[in-house]
Parts: sequence; structure tokens; C-alpha cells
Amino acid sequence: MIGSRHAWRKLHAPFSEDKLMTVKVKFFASLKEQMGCDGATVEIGEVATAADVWLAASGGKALPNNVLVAVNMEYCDPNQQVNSGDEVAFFPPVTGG
Amino acid sequence: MIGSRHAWRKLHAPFSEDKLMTVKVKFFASLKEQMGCDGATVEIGEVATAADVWLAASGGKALPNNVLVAVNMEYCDPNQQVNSGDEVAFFPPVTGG
Amino acid sequence: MKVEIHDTPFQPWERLQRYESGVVAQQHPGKYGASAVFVGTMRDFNEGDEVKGMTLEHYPGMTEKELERIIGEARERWQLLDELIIHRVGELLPNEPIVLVAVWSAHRKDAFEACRHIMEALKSRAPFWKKEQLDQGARWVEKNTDGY
Amino acid sequence: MKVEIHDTPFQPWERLQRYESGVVAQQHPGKYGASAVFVGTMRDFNEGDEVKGMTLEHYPGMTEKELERIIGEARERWQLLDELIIHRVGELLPNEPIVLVAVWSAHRKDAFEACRHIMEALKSRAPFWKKEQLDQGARWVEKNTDGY
Repeated sequence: MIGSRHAWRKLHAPFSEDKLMTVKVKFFASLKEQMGCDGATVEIGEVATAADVWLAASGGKALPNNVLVAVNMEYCDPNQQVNSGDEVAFFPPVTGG
Repeated sequence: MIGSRHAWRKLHAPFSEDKLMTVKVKFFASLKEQMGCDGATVEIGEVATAADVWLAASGGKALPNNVLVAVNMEYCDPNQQVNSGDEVAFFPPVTGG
Repeated sequence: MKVEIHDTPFQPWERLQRYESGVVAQQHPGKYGASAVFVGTMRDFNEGDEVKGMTLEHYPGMTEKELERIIGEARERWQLLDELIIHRVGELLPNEPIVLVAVWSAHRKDAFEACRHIMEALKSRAPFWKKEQLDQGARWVEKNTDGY
Repeated sequence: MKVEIHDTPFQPWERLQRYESGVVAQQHPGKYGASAVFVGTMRDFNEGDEVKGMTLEHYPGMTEKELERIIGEARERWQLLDELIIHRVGELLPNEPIVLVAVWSAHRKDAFEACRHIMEALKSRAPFWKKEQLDQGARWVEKNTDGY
């Protein structure tokens, strides 16, 4: 789903074209298989939420309801703002223990 | 508290004087210390409850509320009938674990 | 099901290792997804006093029967594969294990609930009595507190 | 507090023995009257199917952080002396231990409740994912069931 960062940004970044930040995206488990990769570094407009990052990284698909979101290894709401350098992870319901 | 079985029977056995049965009495923990012995074999009238056995074995003292009663190693009500050969145990609240 | 009364110190984790590998894993291979364990250890304090040692008295015969009845009742209420209870008697020092309660089940809800239930039933029904050695002398523990 | 992720089999009872004698007994001698433990072991069945093996994936870094947060929250709610969590990742076979949760406390109520709470929080929050190998192929476990 994630091609070259440049190509992707041109296609999907919905925000300011002149101010960009870089975030690290990670996928796990079944989501990793569906996405075909375990993550990528993506550029996105400077004001963006975790859901925006998903939208960009997934090629425009809506964030499924049951996907969990963590920013910098801490659970958060998809509407949480992300900052440059953040690690943004998306994964299915956890099934450990 | 428990003297010779004969002397005790004469003083306390409240039931039939001609039909007697034998039961084994046991005391544990603080009750054993208070009674000064860990048990005895006592004779008592053939129709008797665990409480009657206590009364006989304790020299006529009332059964304290918090004393637990077991007949043949199973908890029971003080009013339960006992049978010849039964083991009747009296002990304080348990404190194991 | 196994119930043991020991009059010398026992090592709870080592006993668990042996019982699980020797009995549970042999009789229920692949089935015991959940085990819950409680271990009670002698403290050096109780009700504000320093405790130097402890004597644990019990009612031989009834103790084992009552613990087996407690396990039997738990089996009626929860789905259990196996249970192990070990209890010390005799002279104990601080840091020595007093009691081990372990249950094995397919699922964790049964394991957790049965383990706690058995432990509470043991505390309120199994015929054991503790006498504590304090600096001022010995005293019988009068009552177990409720654990819920 | 100790949190460990292992990619090879671990022996829960042996680890408990070592942690208790090496850490808990050293740091809290005479104080740990109660320890409660849960061990989860891989079953050879799930949802009516035979399971041959399992792959446990996790999110390195976040796993440890989340488990430490869970312990921290439990410490705010119960009086705990120490905690040990070990979780397997990688390729597992039936009968291999998956998870160990142990807590030490002065009193049994705190130990029982905190152990169960930590285990349930681990099940619902710690970033692990199970993929089961069946005869028909592999499948991701979709959801943990509620344990209360």
C-alpha cells in the first residue's frame, strides 16, 4: 500500500503542502498482513491526527472501528494530534495471555 | 475437668441410667489448654446430643457460642444426636492458611 | 486431587513443578490452559506485634477430609482439571511457607475463582490453629479475617 | 517489579522460585504473607478446533511499557510488595507456558485481586497477537474473551 514516500505524499497528504513532518508508522499482526508491510516512514502535513496518518498510510481507506492506535507506544484516540518524529502504530485487538 | 468416667456419669448424665453408650471426645488448641486434656472416652445416656456430650465432658459448663463441633470429623450442629462409638470434637474458631 | 499435611518445611514452587509435570501434564496433556496458585508465607508481624515463631496445630484426619470436601464443592461449581493443597503444621519460623492452594483448569475464570474460593473455605473451615510466639509470650490467633 | 519477554520456553515454577528467593525474600523478609500466581499454558484446542502450534507476535518496546503501566495502576489500587510478569513470544507448542503473572503482598485479598486484575488488563491491553496453526491452515485469534 505504501509506495515511495514522495508519490504517496503527492497523492494523499490533505494538509499544507509547504510544511511537512515525518512520522514512523507500524502495523502488527493481521493488519500487517493486510497492509503487506510492517510499517514505513511517511511525510504528512504538520497538523495531523493519528487517523490522518492512517488515511495517508493506508492509501485513503477509512480506519476500521476495531483497529487500535498507539502513539509513541501508548494507546491513544485516533483523533490525537501527532508530532514530528512520533511512532504511530495500528493493530487489531490484542490476544495475548 | 474429666475425672473417672464413673464419677462423672453419676454427677452429670441427664438421661437413662440403665442404657449407656461410649463416645470419644477431643479438644483442640486453646480449648485443649483450658480443659487441661486433649480428650477422653466418656459414657453417656443412649439418647444424647453433641451438646450433651460437651456438658458431661466439661463438668457441666455451658457450650460457649464460638466453640465449633464436629462428629466423626464432620462439622455439625451441637443439637445433633450422637451414636455409640462416635468421635465428638470441640474446638475454637479455626485459624489456618 | 492431592492434599498433603507437612510437619517440616516445604518448597511450594518446587512442589508445583513436580505435581504439574508428574500428574497434571500426564493426565491432561494440552488441556490445562490456566492454573491459579496461592501461597501463604509466615510473616514476622501480626496485629502490630513482632512474631518470632508459630506453632500450627491441626486435627489429623478431619483436616484432610475437610480439605477434600472443600475441593469437591469447588468441583461442583467450577470446571477444574486438578487441585493441589499443601499445609504446614508444627513449629514454623518467619518466611516459611504455610499453605499452597493450586488449581488447574482449561480457562482462567474457573482457575481464579476456584483458587480463591478454596483458600477462603480453608481459612474458615479447615481445622488448623495458630499459636504465635511473641516477645511477651505465646498467644493463640483468635480468628481469621474475611478475605473478600 | 520485573517484566520479561521470552522468545524461548520458560519454566514458570522455577522462575518463581528464583525470583522469590533472590528478590522478594531479600527485599521484604518476613513481610510477604501472600502471593497469588496465574500461569497460562498453551492448549491443544480452541473454539472446537485442534491447535497444532501457535505464533505469538508482539510490539517490542510497547509491550514492556504497557505491562509496567498495568503494574503501576495495580500498585495504586492494592498494597503490593513485588510483581513478576513473564510472557512468551515466537513459536509455541501445546503445553508450553505462555504467561506468568505473580504478585506478592502482606495480605491475601490484595494478592488475589491484583493478580487477577493484572492478568485481565494484560489480556485486554498488552500488545500481543496469537496466530494458531490448525490442520486447515493458520488463523489469527480475533479477540480475547472477558475473564470476569
